[in-house]
Formats: sequence, C-alpha cells, structure tokens
Amino acid sequence: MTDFLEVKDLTMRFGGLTAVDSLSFKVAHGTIHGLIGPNGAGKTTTFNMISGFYKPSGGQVLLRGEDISGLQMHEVARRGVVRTFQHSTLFAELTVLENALVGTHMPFRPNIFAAIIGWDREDRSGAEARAREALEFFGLDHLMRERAGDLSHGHQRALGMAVAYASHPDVILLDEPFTGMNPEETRQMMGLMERLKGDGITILIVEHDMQAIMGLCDTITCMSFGKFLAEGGPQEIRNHPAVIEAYLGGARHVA
Amino acid sequence: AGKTIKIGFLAPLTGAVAAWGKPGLDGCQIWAERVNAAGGITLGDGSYSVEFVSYDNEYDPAKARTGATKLIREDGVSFIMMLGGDTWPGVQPVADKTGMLFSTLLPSDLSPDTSTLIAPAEVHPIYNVTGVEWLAENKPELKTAVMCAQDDALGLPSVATYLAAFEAAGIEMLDEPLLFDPATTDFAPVVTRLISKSPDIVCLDTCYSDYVHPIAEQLFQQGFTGQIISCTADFYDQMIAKTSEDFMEGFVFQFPDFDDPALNGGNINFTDPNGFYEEFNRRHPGQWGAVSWEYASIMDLWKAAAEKAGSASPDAVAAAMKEGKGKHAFGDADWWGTELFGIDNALVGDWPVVAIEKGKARIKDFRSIPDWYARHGDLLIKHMKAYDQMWDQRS
Amino acid sequence: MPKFLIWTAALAALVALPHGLSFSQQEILVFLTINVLLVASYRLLTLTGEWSLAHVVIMGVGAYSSALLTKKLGVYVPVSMLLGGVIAALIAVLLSFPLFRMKGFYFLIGSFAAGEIIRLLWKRFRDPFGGAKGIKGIDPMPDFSIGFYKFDFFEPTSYYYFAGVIVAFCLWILWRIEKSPVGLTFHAVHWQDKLAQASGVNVRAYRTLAFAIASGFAGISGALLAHYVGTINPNAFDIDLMVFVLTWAIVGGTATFYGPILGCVVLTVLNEIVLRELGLEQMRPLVYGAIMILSILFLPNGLESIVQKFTQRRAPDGAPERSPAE
Amino acid sequence: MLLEMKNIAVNYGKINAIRNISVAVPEGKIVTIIGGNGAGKTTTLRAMSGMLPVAAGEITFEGKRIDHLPAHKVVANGIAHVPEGRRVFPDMTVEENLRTGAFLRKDKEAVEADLADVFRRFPRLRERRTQMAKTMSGGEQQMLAIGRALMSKPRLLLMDEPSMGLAPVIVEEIARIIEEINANGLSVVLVEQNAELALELADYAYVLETGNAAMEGPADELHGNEHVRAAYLGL
Amino acid sequence: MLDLLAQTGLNAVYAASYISLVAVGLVLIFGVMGVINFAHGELFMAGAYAIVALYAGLNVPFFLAVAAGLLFVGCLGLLMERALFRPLKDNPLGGLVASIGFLMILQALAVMGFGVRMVHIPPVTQEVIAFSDKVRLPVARLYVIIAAIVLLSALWYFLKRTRFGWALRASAQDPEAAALQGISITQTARIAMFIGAGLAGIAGALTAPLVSVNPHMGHSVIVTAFIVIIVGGVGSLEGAIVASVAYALVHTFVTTFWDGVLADIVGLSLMLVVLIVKPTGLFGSADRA
Ligand SMILES: Nc1ncnc2c1ncn2[C@@H]1O[C@H](COP(=O)(O)OP(=O)(O)OP(=O)(O)O)[C@@H](O)[C@H]1O
Ligand SMILES: Nc1ncnc2c1ncn2[C@@H]1O[C@H](COP(=O)(O)OP(=O)(O)OP(=O)(O)O)[C@@H](O)[C@H]1O
Ligand SMILES: [Mg+2]
Ligand SMILES: [Mg+2]
Repeated sequence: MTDFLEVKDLTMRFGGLTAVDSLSFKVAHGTIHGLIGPNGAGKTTTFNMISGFYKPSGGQVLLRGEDISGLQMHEVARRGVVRTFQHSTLFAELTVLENALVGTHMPFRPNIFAAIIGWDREDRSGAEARAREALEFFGLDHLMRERAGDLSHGHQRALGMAVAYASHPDVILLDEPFTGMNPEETRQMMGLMERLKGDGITILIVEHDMQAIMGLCDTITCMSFGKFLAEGGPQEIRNHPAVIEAYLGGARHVA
Repeated sequence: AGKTIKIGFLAPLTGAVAAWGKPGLDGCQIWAERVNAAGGITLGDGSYSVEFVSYDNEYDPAKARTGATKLIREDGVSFIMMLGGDTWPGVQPVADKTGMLFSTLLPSDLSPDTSTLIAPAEVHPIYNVTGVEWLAENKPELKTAVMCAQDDALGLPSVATYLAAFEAAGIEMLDEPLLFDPATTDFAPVVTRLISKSPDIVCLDTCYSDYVHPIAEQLFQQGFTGQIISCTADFYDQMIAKTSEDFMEGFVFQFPDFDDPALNGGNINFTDPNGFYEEFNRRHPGQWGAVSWEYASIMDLWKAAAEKAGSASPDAVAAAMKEGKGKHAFGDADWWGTELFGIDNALVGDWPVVAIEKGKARIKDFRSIPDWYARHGDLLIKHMKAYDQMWDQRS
Repeated sequence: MPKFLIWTAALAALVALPHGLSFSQQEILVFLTINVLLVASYRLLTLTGEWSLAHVVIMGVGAYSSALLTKKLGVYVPVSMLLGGVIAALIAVLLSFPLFRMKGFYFLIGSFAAGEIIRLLWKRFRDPFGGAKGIKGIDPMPDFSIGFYKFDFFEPTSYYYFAGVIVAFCLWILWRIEKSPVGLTFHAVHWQDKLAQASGVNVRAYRTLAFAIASGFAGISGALLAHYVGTINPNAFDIDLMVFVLTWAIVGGTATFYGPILGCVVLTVLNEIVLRELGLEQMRPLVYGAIMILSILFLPNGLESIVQKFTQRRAPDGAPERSPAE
Repeated sequence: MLLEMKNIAVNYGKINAIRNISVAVPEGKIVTIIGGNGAGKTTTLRAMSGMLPVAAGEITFEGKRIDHLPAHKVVANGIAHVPEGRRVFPDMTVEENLRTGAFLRKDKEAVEADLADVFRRFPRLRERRTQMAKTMSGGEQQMLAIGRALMSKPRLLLMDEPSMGLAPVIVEEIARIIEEINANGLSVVLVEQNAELALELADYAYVLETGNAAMEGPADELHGNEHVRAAYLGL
Repeated sequence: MLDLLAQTGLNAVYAASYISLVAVGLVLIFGVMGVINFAHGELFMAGAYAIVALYAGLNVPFFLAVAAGLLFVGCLGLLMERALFRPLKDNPLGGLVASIGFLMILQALAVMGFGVRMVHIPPVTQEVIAFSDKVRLPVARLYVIIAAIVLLSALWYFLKRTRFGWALRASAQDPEAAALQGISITQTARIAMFIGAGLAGIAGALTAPLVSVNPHMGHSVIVTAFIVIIVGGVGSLEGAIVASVAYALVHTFVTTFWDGVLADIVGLSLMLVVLIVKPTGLFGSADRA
C-alpha cells in the first residue's frame, strides 16, 4: 500500500478561531480510512479543504504527490477525489437515472455541438451504460425512473454514493453517511462500502457511529480541537486513553 | 347624416408617456363634438361627421406599426395623428407603402424619406427662439444664463435651440447645459448646481411639467430671484401656489392659456379658443396643457384642407394643405424646414411669447420664427450639429 | 406515425395561420413569433436557476449590432442577424465575469444594473448608437422570390414565414441542447450546484455557457425585430419589456420547454387582441395585472400544468416530463 | 395523561404519511418512538406540535384539544420541539438563538438563570455565544437546538433524533441531560434511530412501521422483544 | 465653493432620508416574506396619492393626512400579505409575478382616479432655514429627514430590542423553527408587511408635496431602492441605510459637480463594483440570497 492521499500541516482559520490546526495524516490506497473526533473538532472543515470547497489557510493536500490544495471543487473532482455531502444532497427534482447521469459527467464530458448535431450517440449510450451500472451496483436499478426527492432516506444515501461511483473516482469522501440510519440500514450501507473498497476505491469517512467506524475502517485518525490526536486500527483507537477521554467516553452506547 | 370620416389617433394612452397622448385625445373628442354639432365636414359629396379611432401604441414602435396597420387597413381612417418620437420610425414604412397622411407633434421626425408626414401644430423646439428674443429686447439688463434639460429626444434639440437663441441675443452661458436623467425626481442637486454661478437667467428648456414644477420650487427655496424661461409652464397656477406670485412674475414661456384675449384676434386660426378652453377645463379639470389643443388645432387645419379639396383622400388633403399660405393656429404660416429636416413639411409662422403677470399667463407678443431664422439660421444649425440633431445626422 | 401526423398538421396550421387573421393580427403574429424565441431562450438561462433582468437588453445588443452592421458596413441582412446573435453572446460572456460572482437575488439585480449600464451607454453615445432616439431606417430584409412564393418583407405574412423558419430552427437547437447531456448538466447546476461541482462539473463554465447561448438567441430575436420594425431605441429594451418576459415565463411555467412559450402566446393574445377587441384599451394594464395575479394564484405551476395534466393522463407511465418547478 | 394522541392520520398531499397512530404520554415520563426510515416518526412529532395539520383523530394536552391549533399556540401551552435537522436560526448568534427559545417567557430573571444553566451543560455554546449559528459544526448546532428548546421551560419536550451527528461523549451527555430534566418533572417524547439508547432511557415505547403503530409497551419489555432486537437494535 | 459643498451635503442628506425609508421597507418585506416586492414603488406612489386625496382634496391637516397615508399603505401591505404572498408563500417567483400584477393594478387605479398627468399639492410650508445666502434647507425637506431619523431609529429599536424584533428576524430565517418558539409567523408576516409598506407609504406621503406626483412615480424610486439594498446586502437593515447614504452622497455630488446622467452610470457602476468585490453586498451574508 502506498501513500495516496496525504494531508500535510493543513490549517484553517476563521477569524480568530483555528478550526483545523496543522493537521497531518496519510491515507493509503485502497483502504477505508476513518476520521473521527468530537463535535467541532474540524472534520468537516478538513473535508471541505480536501475537496476544494475551502481554500486552506495553510498546509497542503497531496494526491499522488501532487499538491491539490486551493484547487476548485470540480478540479479536485477531475483528479479523482469525489465527495458526498452531509444530509442527502441530491438533485431532488431529477430522476434517479438522471442523477447518476450527472455523475458520469467526468468520464463522458458532454459536448454541446456534438449534442445539437447528434454526433454524441456513442457518448450518450456510454454514459447511460455507466449510470445503469452504478445504479445496479447499489441496487437502485429498479428505481431508475423515480424522482430522487421521492426516495426513502436509505435509498437517497445509496443514490448519493451511486452518483459519486458513476464518475469512476479514486477517492470518495463521505461525511457522516450513517446519520439517521437504524442498525439494519447501517449494516447494509457498510456492505456497500465494502463493495466500493473491493472495487479499488479509497474511502475517507467521517462518522460518529462507532459501530460503523470500527467495523469498516482499516485505519482511523482521531482529531480534537483541530489537532491530530491519535491514529491506528480500530482496536488501538478503541482503547486509546486520549480518544476515550476526548471522544468515546464511557461508551455505554457504543458498539 | 350617417356618413362618417374616421380619423386615426395613434399615441400612447397607457404607460409612462400617456400624458402626451391621453389629453390630446380628450381635446379631439371635444373638437369632434363641436364640429359634428355644427354640421360636420362638408366634402364634395355631402357632409360627414367625424369620428376618432384611437389605438394605444404604448410609445412602442412595434405597437405603433401594428396600430397604423389596423387604423389604415381595417378601420379605413383618412388621416392619422401621432405624438411621433420613438414611435414614428416604426410607422414610417407603413406610411411609405400606403401613402397615408400622418401628423406628428415632433418635427424632428420629419425627413425627406417621407413626404406624407407633416408637423403642422408646433415646430418644436424652434419657436423657443421667440421667447429669448423677446426677453433680450425687453429686459436687456439680463446678461448671463444657465440651462438644464432631461437627456432625451426632446431635451437635446431644445438645448441646441436655446443655445443658439442666447448666442443670437448676446446672452452669455455661464456653464455647460446640465443634462439630467429623465428618471430624476429630486431636483435639489440640479438646482444647486444651476444657481451656483449666480446667473441672471435660468432656462428650463423643454423640461416636462413633471420637472418644471419641482425645479421651479427648488429655485424658489434655494433663494433664486432672477429670470426664468421655459418652453412650457403647464399648471403654472400650481407653481405659483408652491412658490409665490412675486417669484413667478415675469416667467417667460411659449404656451398660452386659450382664454387669453389675444387669441380672439383675426390672425388666429383655431376655432373658438376660449370656448374650447372652457369646455376642456369643465370636463377635465386640471388637465389643460399644450397637448390638449395641439391635436385639435391640427384637425382644424385638416378640416379646412379637406373642405377645400372636397375630398378626404390623403393625397388631396395634403395637396390642399400645401397650397398657398398655411393656416397655423397662431396665424398664417409657411411650409418650411428643408435646412433642418430635409423637407418643407413643418408649418412655421408666428408663435406667442407668454409671460406670467400677477399670477396669470398673458401673451406678450406674437413673433415670427422665419424672421429670426433668416437672421440667425446659421447659429441654430451650428448648435444643432453639435448635438447631432440635424436630420442627416440622425441615424 | 401519429406523431408524424401531428407535426405535419401543426406545421400546416402554422403556415395557414396568417391567412385567417386580420392585418393587425398578422403584425402581432410577427412580433409574437419573435417574442417566442426571446422567451424560449430565456428559459435556457433559467434552467441553471438564475433569473436575469438583462435578457431584453441583450436582445437589444443583438438588435443594435445587426442594425449597425447593415447600416455602417453594409453587411447582408441575414448575415448581420446571425452576427447580432454572436455579438450578444460575446457580450454575455463579458458580463458573466462580474455577474456570476453573484447568485439569486443579487444576480437578478446585478444583471439589471449591467443592463441599465448598457442602455445608458446607448443613450449617451449618440455616435454610433443614436442616443435616446436610437437608430431608424434600418435596412429591411431584402425581398426575394423562391419561385412559387414571393417574399415581400413589408408584408407581415412574408416576414412571419421568414422569422418563423429562423425561430423554429433556433427552437430546435434550444430543444436539442436541453435534451442533451449539456441540458441535464444545466439542471444539475440549478438543483444542487455543490453536488454538481463535486461531480466534476465546472459550474461557473456551465452557467456562462447557458448565459451565452440564451443571449445569442435573444440577440437573434432582437435582430429579427430590428429589421422588421426598422427602428430601435434604448427605451424599447427597458425593464418594462423585461417584466413582460419574466411574467410570460412564470405564468406559462418554467418546468417544460413549452411553458414559457405558452405563457407568451396566451398573455400576448389576451393583452394585444382580446382586451383591445373588448374596447378596454385604456383599462388594459388593470385587467392584465388582475389576470396575472389570478393565473398565478390558481395555476401556481403555470399554464403548462393544464397541458401536463392532459398529456399525462394520456400517457400514464411513459417517461414522465420533468416535474413541476420549485 | 399529559398528552394524548388518538387515531391520528396525517397526509402530505396525496401521500398518507401516518394512518392511525395513538400515543399517550404520561406526566413525568419518557416515551420513545422508534421505527425505520420513513416510518412516520417525524411526522408524528410534527403533528403533536401543530406543525402539520391532522387529517383525522385528536390530540389533547392536559385535557385540552390542541390538534386544531397552529404551532405557535401549541408551543405556548408548554410543549417544546427539537426539530429534525436542528433548524437553528442561521444568521443569529448562539446566544440570540437561545434567547429566541424563551420568546414567550415573561420571567426575565428565570430566563437568565436558565441561560446560565444551558451554558453550564454545553460549555461549547458559552465559548461561542457570539458565533453565527450557521458557522457552528453539525454537532454544535444540535446542542444549540436542544439548548433552545430547554430555554422555553416546557412541560413536554419533543426530541427528534437528538443524538444525530453527535460524538459518543456528547450522546452520553445528552442522555444524562434527558434523565436529569425528566427527574425534574419534565415529560419527554424521544424519537431515535439509536433505539438502544432510546429504549434504555424511556419508560414506555412505541414502534412505528410505515405509518402505523406496530407495537407498544414498556421500554424494557420491547428491549427484550425478538422482533425489535432484530429490526432496530441490530442484534 | 464651501457654500456649494454645504448645500450639496444637505441635498444628499435629504435624498438619503427618503431613499432609506423606501429601501428599508423593501428589505424588511424581502427578509420576512422572501419575496421581491416589485410593487414597492407603487406603494410609495399610493402614499403620495393619499396626500393628494386627503390634504390637497379634502383639506385634512397635513400631518393627519400623512398618518392616514401611512395607515392606508400599511393596509395595502396587509392586503398583499393576505391575498398574494400568503397563498404563494412557497413560490417566490409566483410572489414576484403577483407583485408585478399588483403594481399594474395600483398604477391603473391611480390613472383612473387622478388622471395620467401630474397632480398638485399645495405646499405644506414655505419656510426655509437659511444657514447662509446659499445654504438653505426648506422645512418641508427637514420633515422628511426628521421622519427618517425618527422612524428608522424606532424601527431599529423595535427590531433589536423588542420581542417582535426577535420574532421578525427569526421567522425571516426559518419560519417553521420560529413557529416552534411560539412565534406566530402570520403575525410577523403581517407586522413586516404593515411596517414595510407603511414606510414606503410615509415616504411617499411626506415627499408628495416636494415631487411631481404621477401614476408612474414609483418606477425610479424602486430602481434606486433595489440598487441600495443590493449594495447594502439583501436582508440587512443596517446595510440598506448605509448604502442609502452612500448612494445619495455619490449621486448628489456627481449630479452637482458633473451631470445627472453620469451620476446614474456612476451609481450603477459603483454597485457592480461593490458586488464584484463582495458578491453579497456590504452587510450581506452568503446564504441569504
Ligand atoms: N465559517 C466559519 N466561521 C467560524 N467558525 C467556523 C466556521 N466553520 C466552522 N467553524 C468552527 O470550526 C470548528 C470546526 O467545525 P467543523 O464543522 O469542521 O467540525 P466537525 O468536526 O465537522 O464537527 P461535527 O462532528 O459536529 O460536524 C467548529 O467549532 C465550528 O464552529
Ligand atoms: N414534506 C413531505 N412531503 C411528502 N412526503 C413526505 C414529506 N415528509 C415526509 N414524507 C413522507 O412521509 C413518510 C413519513 O416520513 P417521516 O419523516 O415522518 O419518517 P421518519 O420516521 O421520521 O423517518 P426518518 O427516520 O428517516 O427520519 C415517508 O414516507 C416520507 O417519504
Ligand atoms: Mg461535521
Ligand atoms: Mg425523521
């Protein structure tokens, strides 16, 4: 396993507040990497910097050795780093298939002139095939014509991942994908993520559901007050005193 | 009985420019009632009553084109009166194709391209020279002036004309003309600027009454006590109410009230001006203004020409109109305009100079526009050119 | 096959249409045809979720460009019309730099300000724009004959056929764009620009693209207008007309391609023909305002929702049209 | 019964979100509602607090019919609702958000005391009292939403997934707070995905399945129930 | 020169006063109702016509007529809330169209009732405070300035210091959550519409004797108001006031020292520049557009 995505001295300041404070960690290719920490630790902010939504106040994000910090979100995406959003962020008014088709934007870049004349048949059918494949992968193919906004919560989450998956990403960033799911749904979702991993996709995940985190992650980084706190496998983290103190607590509801 | 002649009225009746159309239509209705009551129009084959057919063009060239088509091809009118301006060029192709006779209130619409467009009511803004000339003769102590106008199709030629008139009269301009946006509502800054140079005369050009009133009020409140000259002073009684009789004393402009005794003279071609004025004010109190009578005065001219020709056909009427001396509202006049408009389709003669005396507008004099032009035409052309207002400069 | 028949019948009806109308109605038909292109192009912009108040000024850019090209450079009219569209699109690209820093209400008013600045420039620079009086005597489309039909472009019917063909072609392109992956991306940019961006869509570029295309077609509609009426001036492209375009689109409904067109046709016919015929001439603004309010209260999804109800009943489980907006 | 909801049905347009649901909340108790996604838990809470009109059935609070009242009047009766998805006022500061919670209260001094109390429970909120709510992290906003509800000094607190997005330590803290305020006499309706937590806290529980009440009973009984364990506890 | 500067300053203060009255009302309505009230300029116009009818027509004492104008236009606001914006509350574009329809109706009613031409209002007072020969402040303008200061301060106090202020701000940001705090959103909508419309009405009423009252007078006012609230940041009252002052200063000084058309171009360009530098206006926040 190689270092694939690396965060180096990443810093984000909002006015007087340093939300992320020279944070460094490495994500190995083909793994599921967890990022945990107390509320307000700076996890979402870190995600926002990696995905290009924020421009870091300092530090670097390296993808395969290339510095991608400060690039715009679509430029980051085009380098293979795709994110999903907290809450179900979808094209609610479009159909499920159309959602997935938007996901194929990168591999099948639309061309307006070809589209008008009708010379893009191949691309269109290629995109559609890819979209269907992604939907099938997440077991959504029977819902293809539904409006995305009408889907159940769980299906919406799956669709969000299908949209990301359709673009052939190398890395997927997931921000709290398990919120609002019951244990059964959580288990299904975990299965989907394992499949993504099986497909060679690297996953970086922020989550407060310890059942999921511990069950899924190869490596877990814990941060607190914007700073690195600990890193290790699930077992290590579960028993790490600083993590217990800052984050896990007595863990009476933690799996 | 039973036979009617239809006359088209193609002007804005709704929207922001409606004030230039609606009162005119009101005046025409009165005109038609009076003419019809007096037996209508007598042509070769008997007498006809007159009916106005209106079309609201919303001051839009495309709608004006549609309206002209409707009036000519569907309603069968014999003559169309327009406000002109923005809307005329849209109608021009229709006029060219159909040969219909049109009139406009804005002579800047005239061009050699269309021989069937006439401007018989007023030759805006050329008559304004008469006011300046009169002022220079009667108050020679006034030496300096400033002016302002809205930056639009009426304001600019007016600015050029007044510049020429002041130059001809030897009155010095203290400042460049101040142009303001037609959407202006607060005139304090404009007035502050105008009087900052302490001029003897403030000239309001062809400001619309919506501007003249607040400007006059501001002049009063900011302490100006000198001479004011303006093209119009509609509702001047209200201006007096807002300022004072003293302040408004001697205000010079160009549009008389039609109850002025001077209009009963034999030179006047408008039928019963006093009666018309009274009737209009009875029906539309507080709405009297220049447009109220101008369309009606055109109808007087048209009626005379049609009766002379014995026919309502546009060609015949046009020919009859142009034969001999023209009968302008304020006296005999000539068809004139080649130098400025490229065609002699504007009716020019004497024009009244009006001044306010003890709270009432009084005609002080009728002055000849052609006489002034014969002496100072070059100045007018110079200034018109500077503002791109010559007919061949208008793209 | 019945689809083919429907289209042929519609085409025949459109060809026959002017012959069933009075002269002034034929004139209105010409302007209506031009406005259909205007409002349909406006819809393309709204696909990305932005509502501009500069669209009519951009139409004016096309009109001014085309008029000046023929007047000053003697460019052949149909060519200058096309160039008018191109120039309008280029201006839109320029405007996109400041404007697309803004969104929503800010974009709405920002675009209004940009449009006003353009209009003030027309007013202020009498050379070459003619100032407040604008440009007149614009060359008409030269007459020509195609054997069995002689085009006399003074006649509304001829111009209607000419403009109709151009507008139909433009609508076809707009339709193709909307139904293409590009169109889908426009929708995506509208509904969730963040997610679109995360999917690799250059949101800014797509907004600009939609703005430029919409503006190009608006420019062509402006050119069509200029060479028919023969005159243009800054006031003809002011906020009043823009408000009409906006209300055509919203009253018609913006969820479908035909919604805004429907709105344009129905409201224009009501305002220019029905109300005038009823002799309500000076009351038209009152009645028109009331109609607008009532239609939006009772048909919040636009006139198109009536059509949708009708067509969806007939085709219950075909691919559904995009669902109602907002 | 403090609150009683009888045979309630709620529709979204043509969709029947809940069909026939009855819930009773005894004075001073914690009642939980659990169920899968889309079962209608949120809808039930929203019906209770008057945010949704009910299509059938009746709701009484302290013996008074409240099902026809608009939300702001329901709340005035002493019900507070921590809505799903936090719904803090984005452009108000933390402190302003909290004070809005006390909008209907006239007892100024007690309000100050309660504010201090909320700050004691959530020190992070005190630290950030002048930060705009929208820039708070997800979990911080959740704390704020709970704090805001407490500020109205309700007699019945409706909580829609209060543990959502919170770190385990904070979840524990929330659980403690719920127990504590309940001990002070406040009744609670708790909607949770975290059924384990919910059943542990609650006295009585309802299980919803697609708009219908599937099961109800004392919380510890349901905790032992096979079906519940399989479907909602992941055991 | 000093005189000229001073007089221009006074002119600017007056302009800032009436612009901010109108703009703040518009901001308030947008903030709470979430609709762009295109008819706001016509509410201003309605306030002016109230003076025409009452003060000029029926000789009601001026300040009584102004109060009546405020009430009348405030009630128009309530009417709009009930008849248009409440049924369309989930449909901001629909609200916009409805307000345009309302605008047309108000204009047409003004034409029917009072004619297309400007109407006249006798002066309220001709008194002028003369600081020097060339620096003069008409008392009628002073009324507008005082009204703006008093009303806007009162509004500021109302919004920042009273429970209703909280209610307005909260329901502007999240109506549902506001309802859960015991805030009646219908009530706040009514209050906002009444105050917002009323401010436009009183601005129209107070300035009526100073401007040309005609059915289309609302147009230029609303254009200015739009510019001002965009520069200030949509939804921000402080922003609207600051931007009104800035706009009035720039516009007045450019008009006086260069010319009026240039003032418009400068005003609009300045607005674009502000938006380019800060796309959400001076006091605006990103999420509220
Ligand atoms: N725009 C901003 N302005 C000011 N402070 C901010 C801003 N965005 C985030 N913060 C602060 O930065 C800190 C980190 O926030 P972030 O959203 O990254 O936390 P998080 O780790 O994702 O927390 P959670 O698990 O609760 O979602 C928080 O304290 C938050 O209040
Ligand atoms: N605004 C709405 N419009 C239409 N349908 C809705 C709406 N809100 C909820 N529904 C539907 O009503 C049903 C019940 O939803 P509800 O939100 O009450 O479920 P829930 O039990 O709270 O689920 P979750 O655990 O996901 O929060 C679902 O089928 C949902 O799709
Ligand atoms: Mg977070
Ligand atoms: Mg829920």
